[in-house]
Amino acid sequence: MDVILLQLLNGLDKGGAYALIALGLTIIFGTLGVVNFAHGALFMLGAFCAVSVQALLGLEKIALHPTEKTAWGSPVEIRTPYVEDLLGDFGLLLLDYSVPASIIIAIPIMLLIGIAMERGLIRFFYKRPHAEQILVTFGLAIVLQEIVKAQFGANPIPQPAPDAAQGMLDFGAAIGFDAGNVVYPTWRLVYFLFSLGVIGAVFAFLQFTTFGMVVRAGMADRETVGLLGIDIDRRFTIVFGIAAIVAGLAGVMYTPILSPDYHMGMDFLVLSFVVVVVGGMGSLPGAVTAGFVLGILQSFASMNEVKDILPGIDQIIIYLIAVVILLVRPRGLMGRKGVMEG
Amino acid sequence: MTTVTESSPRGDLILLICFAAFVLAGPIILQPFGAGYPDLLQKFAIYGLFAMGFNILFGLTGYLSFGHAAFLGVGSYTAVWTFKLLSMNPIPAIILATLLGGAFAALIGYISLRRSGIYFSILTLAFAQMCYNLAYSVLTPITNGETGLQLTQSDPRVLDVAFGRDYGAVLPSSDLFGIDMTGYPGFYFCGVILIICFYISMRIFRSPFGMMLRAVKSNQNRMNYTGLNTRPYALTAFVISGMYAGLAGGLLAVTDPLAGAERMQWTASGEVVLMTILGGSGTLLGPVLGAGLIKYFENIFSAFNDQILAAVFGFLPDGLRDVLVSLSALFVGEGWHLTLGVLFMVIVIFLPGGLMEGFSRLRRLIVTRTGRNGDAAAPQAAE
Amino acid sequence: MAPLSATETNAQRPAAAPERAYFSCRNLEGYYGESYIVQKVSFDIREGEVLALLGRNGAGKTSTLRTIARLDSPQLVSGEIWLEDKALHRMRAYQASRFGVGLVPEDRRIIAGLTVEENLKLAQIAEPVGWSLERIYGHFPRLAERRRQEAVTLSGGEQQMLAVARALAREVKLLLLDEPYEGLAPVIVQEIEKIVAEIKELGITTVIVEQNAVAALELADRAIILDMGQVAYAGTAAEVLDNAELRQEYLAI
Amino acid sequence: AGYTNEPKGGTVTFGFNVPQTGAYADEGADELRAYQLAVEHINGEGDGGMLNTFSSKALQGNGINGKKVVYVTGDTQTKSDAARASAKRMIEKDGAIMITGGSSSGVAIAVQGLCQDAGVIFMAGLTHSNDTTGKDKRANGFRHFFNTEMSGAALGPVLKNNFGTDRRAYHLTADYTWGWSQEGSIKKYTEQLGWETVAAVRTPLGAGDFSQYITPVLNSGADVLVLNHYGRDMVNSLTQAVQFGLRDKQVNGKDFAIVVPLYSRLMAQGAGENVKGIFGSTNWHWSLQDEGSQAFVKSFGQKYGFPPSQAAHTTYCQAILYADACQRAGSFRPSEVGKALEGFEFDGLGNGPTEYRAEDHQCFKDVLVVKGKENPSSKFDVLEVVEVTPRAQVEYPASMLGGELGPYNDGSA
Amino acid sequence: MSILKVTDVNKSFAGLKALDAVNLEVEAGKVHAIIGPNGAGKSTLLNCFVGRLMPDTGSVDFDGTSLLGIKPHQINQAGVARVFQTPELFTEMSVLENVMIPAFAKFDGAFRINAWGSIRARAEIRERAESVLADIGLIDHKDEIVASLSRGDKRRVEMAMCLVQEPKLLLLDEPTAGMSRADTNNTVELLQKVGTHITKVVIEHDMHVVFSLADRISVMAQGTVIAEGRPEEIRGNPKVQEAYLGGSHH
Ligand SMILES: Nc1ncnc2c1ncn2[C@@H]1O[C@H](COP(=O)(O)OP(=O)(O)OP(=O)(O)O)[C@@H](O)[C@H]1O
Ligand SMILES: Nc1ncnc2c1ncn2[C@@H]1O[C@H](COP(=O)(O)OP(=O)(O)OP(=O)(O)O)[C@@H](O)[C@H]1O
Ligand SMILES: CC(C)C[C@H](N)C(=O)O
Ligand SMILES: [Mg+2]
Ligand SMILES: [Mg+2]
Repeated sequence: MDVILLQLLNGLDKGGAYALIALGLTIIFGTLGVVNFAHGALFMLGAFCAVSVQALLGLEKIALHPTEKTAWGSPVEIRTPYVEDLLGDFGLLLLDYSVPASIIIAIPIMLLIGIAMERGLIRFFYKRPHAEQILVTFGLAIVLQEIVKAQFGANPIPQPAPDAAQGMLDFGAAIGFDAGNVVYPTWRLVYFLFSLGVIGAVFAFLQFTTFGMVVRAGMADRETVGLLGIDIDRRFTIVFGIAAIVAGLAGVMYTPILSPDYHMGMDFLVLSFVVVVVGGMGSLPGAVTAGFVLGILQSFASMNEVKDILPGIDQIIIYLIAVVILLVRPRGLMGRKGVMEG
Repeated sequence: MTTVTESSPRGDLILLICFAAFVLAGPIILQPFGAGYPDLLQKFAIYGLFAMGFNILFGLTGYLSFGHAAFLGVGSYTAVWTFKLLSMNPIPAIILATLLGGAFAALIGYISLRRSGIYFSILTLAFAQMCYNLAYSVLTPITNGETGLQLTQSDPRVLDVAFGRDYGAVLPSSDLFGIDMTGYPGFYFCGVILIICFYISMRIFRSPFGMMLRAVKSNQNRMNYTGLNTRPYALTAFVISGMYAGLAGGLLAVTDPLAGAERMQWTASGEVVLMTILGGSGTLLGPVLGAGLIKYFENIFSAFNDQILAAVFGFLPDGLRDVLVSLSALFVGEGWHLTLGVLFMVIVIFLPGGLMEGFSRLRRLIVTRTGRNGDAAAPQAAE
Repeated sequence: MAPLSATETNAQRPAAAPERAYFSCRNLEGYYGESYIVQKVSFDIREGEVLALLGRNGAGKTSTLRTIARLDSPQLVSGEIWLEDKALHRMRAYQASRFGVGLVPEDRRIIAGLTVEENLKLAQIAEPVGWSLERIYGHFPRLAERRRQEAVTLSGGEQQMLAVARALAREVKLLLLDEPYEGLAPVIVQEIEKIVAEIKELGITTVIVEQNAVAALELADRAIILDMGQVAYAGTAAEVLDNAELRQEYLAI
Repeated sequence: AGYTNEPKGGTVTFGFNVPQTGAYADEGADELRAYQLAVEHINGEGDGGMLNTFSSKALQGNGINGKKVVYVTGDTQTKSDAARASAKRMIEKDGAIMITGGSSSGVAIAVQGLCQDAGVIFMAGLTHSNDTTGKDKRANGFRHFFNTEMSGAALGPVLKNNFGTDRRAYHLTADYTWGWSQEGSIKKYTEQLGWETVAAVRTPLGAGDFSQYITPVLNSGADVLVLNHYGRDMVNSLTQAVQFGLRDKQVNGKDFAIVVPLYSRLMAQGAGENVKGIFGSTNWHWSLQDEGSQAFVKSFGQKYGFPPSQAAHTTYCQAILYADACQRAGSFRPSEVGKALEGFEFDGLGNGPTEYRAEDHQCFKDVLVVKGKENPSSKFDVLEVVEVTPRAQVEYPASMLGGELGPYNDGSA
Repeated sequence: MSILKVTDVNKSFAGLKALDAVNLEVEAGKVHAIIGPNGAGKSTLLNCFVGRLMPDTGSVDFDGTSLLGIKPHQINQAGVARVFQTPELFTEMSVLENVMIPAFAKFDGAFRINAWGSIRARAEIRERAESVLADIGLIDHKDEIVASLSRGDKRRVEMAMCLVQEPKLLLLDEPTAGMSRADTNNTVELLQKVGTHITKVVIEHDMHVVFSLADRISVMAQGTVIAEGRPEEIRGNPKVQEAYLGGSHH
């Protein structure tokens, strides 16, 4: 029972990540009709916002040790972070909270990146075939990746969660189990709640505002929306910016779970496409549901009891579920008719 | 877009001859570009074949499969197993590889073609990823996992034994009745098959069947109300392209008898998509060119290093040279992916129809422009 | 038949006279890619006038209207469009719409995924808005009944009503109607004719493209006949109705 | 008769085939740095590095057999196919006489097979699986790196000293050749100590989030977690295991322990704080105090500004050893070079007296057992050496791992 | 003898009754027009004949066999062709190809792997397509891409695609909508020329067309057939006047 509950928590946590990453993708898919293979790169850029913030906060004053030498003969460096130097304990606290603090920086940066990307590239591709959208955004993803690699190297760069969120939380005790049996890392619970929050906010924005309606209309027929006096281009740009922010935030908050490296976007790319499509093209609730469904099933499929019966099932479960769902439900869980079916 | 009126049998014959001549003279033509060595030539031919087959599905019917690497992988495994069990002769290997590639395609296509658009793409992707993951782990007894399936001296090779062929103490390599399939002979073997397949592909493009495939891409609804059953057309195209992929996989094993699981990974499927679009999907030659370009970058650009760059810029004064070397180093060697990414973007932005579009623009520039509207709107030939 | 140069829409309006027509097109040249479709089209309309734009299939009527509405294709390569002394040719479609150009497109362009009411509301997001929803529903009771239906599932005629209604939901100075009667039952045609007549009453300057030339001409003050992308004739509506030769040549009526 | 790519002019070409893209790109970059350094030293430039400490004095700093060394590079992408294509290019187009590099056993085995067929020498780079010089060994291939068998043999006693003999171990294993090899060796040696193996779970390569594999450990009754992961998988699984509180947990009245049998300093950097106090083995570390290691660290550090990784050390040694063998053989012919390397005993390249065993072309030398450092003094200082396990303790009979070297292949001109 | 017999067909969309107990008999060789106000259910009814929609209840028999539950392509192979209200075409292909494809469907059946043959070798098909295009006045445009045609011409292409198949039953949903008067007249002439071996069902709002072509007329309103008869009868029917024709028409 505890094991199942723990796996459920794992599934929700994973699902939160999948849903969050897929959400941005499906916004771009569903509203702009663009197959954005650079979405993983946006996720990765978000994560590197956290890396950069940490690096900036961690900028060190370097003094050379008067006597000690390194193994290769140069003097040993004594490093103290400037923030500590300038702000004392508060500086250290800031350093400790660098991951959540990066959110503040990541939002404007990702918005800018999103806008630049849409204005500079994507908008020329609204009417082009999906295959060409794939090619150009894939090219862009590679370019972004290589730039990050040139700057930060290929090795993962650890991003610890704040001390306060580093321990385990006795989740079981909170819901009436014996203490100590269902404990779960605090940061992962934070991540889960965070994903719910972002998902809710995005929903409210697109579903219950006129802005959302305009965007949906613009997606169906840009030209006519323009005839009605609406500057649809500007709104699309904003939508793209929002999607970039969502992807970026998913990346920022994920860094304590997965040390970021330049390639992490590609690893999530295929998965997020599967999630979006299983959820159904053009459906935000679909993508979110699919994210959680796949996350939970993946967790359960990895249990030893299951693997003993079906060896290797944990490696293919996501794809297997995708096939089954798409065969049973032609447009995924909640897909709209006609969106990217042609 | 090909139209009935534009493809004359004579034009086709000339195209075929030119293509064959280019392929066969490949080692000489590509020498100055540093691409005239056997392994890369083989890769050009094999991946060209792969992309050409993919194009029969994607270019004609518009179905974007993201799982074609699975058939390539199946072809490779089949070929290596044929070497191990039957004979080192490439003929049975490639025949079986083609057939098995086709059989897998029939199975996966039958299911995936129930959906269209992106749903279809994801279904094919899912199948291919399952193949890849299983090949990497659970199916290790058949695939030898990450290391890849290799030949061993103790393989049975029953046909070879029956015909009294003995490879002694060394590991055999595949040979066509005594001609070793590595090096240039291996390339010519692949090249001849490429030419044959080009001819087949050309026939398909010009056939009523090919026209039906283009109709599938254009408007399936209309086809149905016109009395045509679209599903079997799409499935046949899928199987044919699966057979091309299987054959390509088989040839990879012929020229280098090792089958690794990563050739089934989604990135490999993505690569053939990129090759096809880069060259110009729906055109006869485009995919072959696209394949060549990507393989060229992968093999040649990744090999540049500071030493070579310094030599290239050697004539310049020191300071300038260092700047240029470190600048261009970003794009070659370990940075070759960057160049590839930039290339993808540049081509698709400026040449929406791929390389072939570039060529036809050039041709249009050269051939004097006649008439204003009528001619410009007229369809372009597929080549 | 009147030669092209003899039209009253000539470009050599005395420079001394500052008075410019309410709406005027000067030498419009429009291209679809490389095909030259709108070939130096010029005409003027006075405020409150109704102009019938006639011609065979493929003559370039739709293309002309689209050019005026500033849609991206056909591309306006040269020429000027003036409405109330504002240079429309420098605007994009949404700016032209805000300035008061309303196009009812020929294939109606009802927006998928939105209900009837949302289609109307969409038109009222950008200022300045025109008729209120109540007024629209008053005129089109059928739309009122189906306000929550997904608009693309309306029948052809219902869609046409919605398209006209949607244009009226915005404040229009220049209304461009592209075959508003197409595919409509005679009763509905009469209904829409009534609406168009009302629009005329309201003094909204209108360009109407219609295959049913007689219907259009009965309503219009003046008429222009396009042929092969060029203005082949311009005159009053009555002149066209009276000129049998002209009607035979270009309109087959 | 001639042999493949027999050098005719004044130069001889080495092929450095390293991962330049993908997860191991940083390791690849470090390998390449070391290779370049080695070439300089062989050609007589720079401070000579370990050439000065190397027990064989055949190399004169004037190239090899009077020929200057030049090199070509290529990207393995850590994929067998790409690595073979790259190696083939070096052989067929660039005329490389020797191929070296890489950072994965799968790739090493694939390229080794290729070199055997083509008739050039392969000096394996980073490859740790037993198979490279076991089941899949080839005459033309030599390995300087250690293997999982040696890791197990070296770790066993240390684990016993630190954790006792009554332990219950839970393995998470990367689901491919190297992972299985590693799991097998650790199981073998820990079970010899009396440990019990609770479970050995295979995880897909590149799983990213390992939480679903880690939670079952929590209530399994195990008190040791063995992570048979490398590279990014190691960074992630270790980070996450620590996140799940495994490092601070008490089970069966004992402190829970995590073991990472194969460490790399570059990877340990990626795991940050999480490596603290965690045991593992490594081939070489820059803090070693022997003369050879120090000379190398100095030479490398002065050129690049930071200390070399074990990847750099391994590849540097392999380039030097190959060059030395050619010089001693007075030829580049693979069979003669191979003969010179077979059973070659030397010292001065770090890790003490070393032998290239003739039977399987595996190198035998001291193995380091390391531990994540509690108080690192710099970002390179993440591991501390807790024990240098003498070579004798990690040696095993060549026949144990099976395989067949076969004859040398010199190829043809 | 009736070639098409529709009995008691009902169809609702989410509560809206689009077809309400529709009965219809079309006699072989005749032109049967269906008229009625917008939204009456004319197109919906046609959709039930070609397998695009499945009626909730009722039966549709063509030539003695039921059309319900079989696939669109099978219905077409049985001899039913249709012109849509908004043209459905192979827009990226040339006019000639658009017309050749249905001809192939007629000659080669619903599916055939003729991948080795050449289109060129099938002269009979090409000639037939060209002769239909000549009849319809599009022969000069045969190599143009359909997408670049004007709307009226697109309709004519679709008509040619149906005629080339020489179907037993031809269903036309507003074939002249958007056509100029001249083209409308041509189309009427063409349909008159086609002859009685093709039975036609025409939906039209253009009364000129209806009265010059139809042998019989059914009038629909609100999902039911409110009147049926010969053109003269319909013209005089007050119910029809009120529901459809209105006070006057052009
Ligand atoms: N998108 C397009 N691309 C290329 N050519 C086009 C396009 N749209 C229209 N044309 C061409 O432009 C010409 C004028 O077309 P337009 O639609 O303006 O005519 P129209 O007078 O409105 O005809 P209709 O009465 O059939 O609606 C036609 O020859 C048509 O083929
Ligand atoms: N898929 C659908 N979902 C909901 N309602 C529909 C659907 N299809 C048609 N309708 C409704 O059914 C009614 C009949 O539509 P239909 O298209 O058959 O009319 P019609 O007689 O062809 O009209 P027109 O002459 O304007 O084309 C209309 O009210 C329409 O709104
Ligand atoms: C890089 C190596 C030391 C470890 C690697 N995973 C292998 O397969 O051998
Ligand atoms: Mg028009
Ligand atoms: Mg209708």
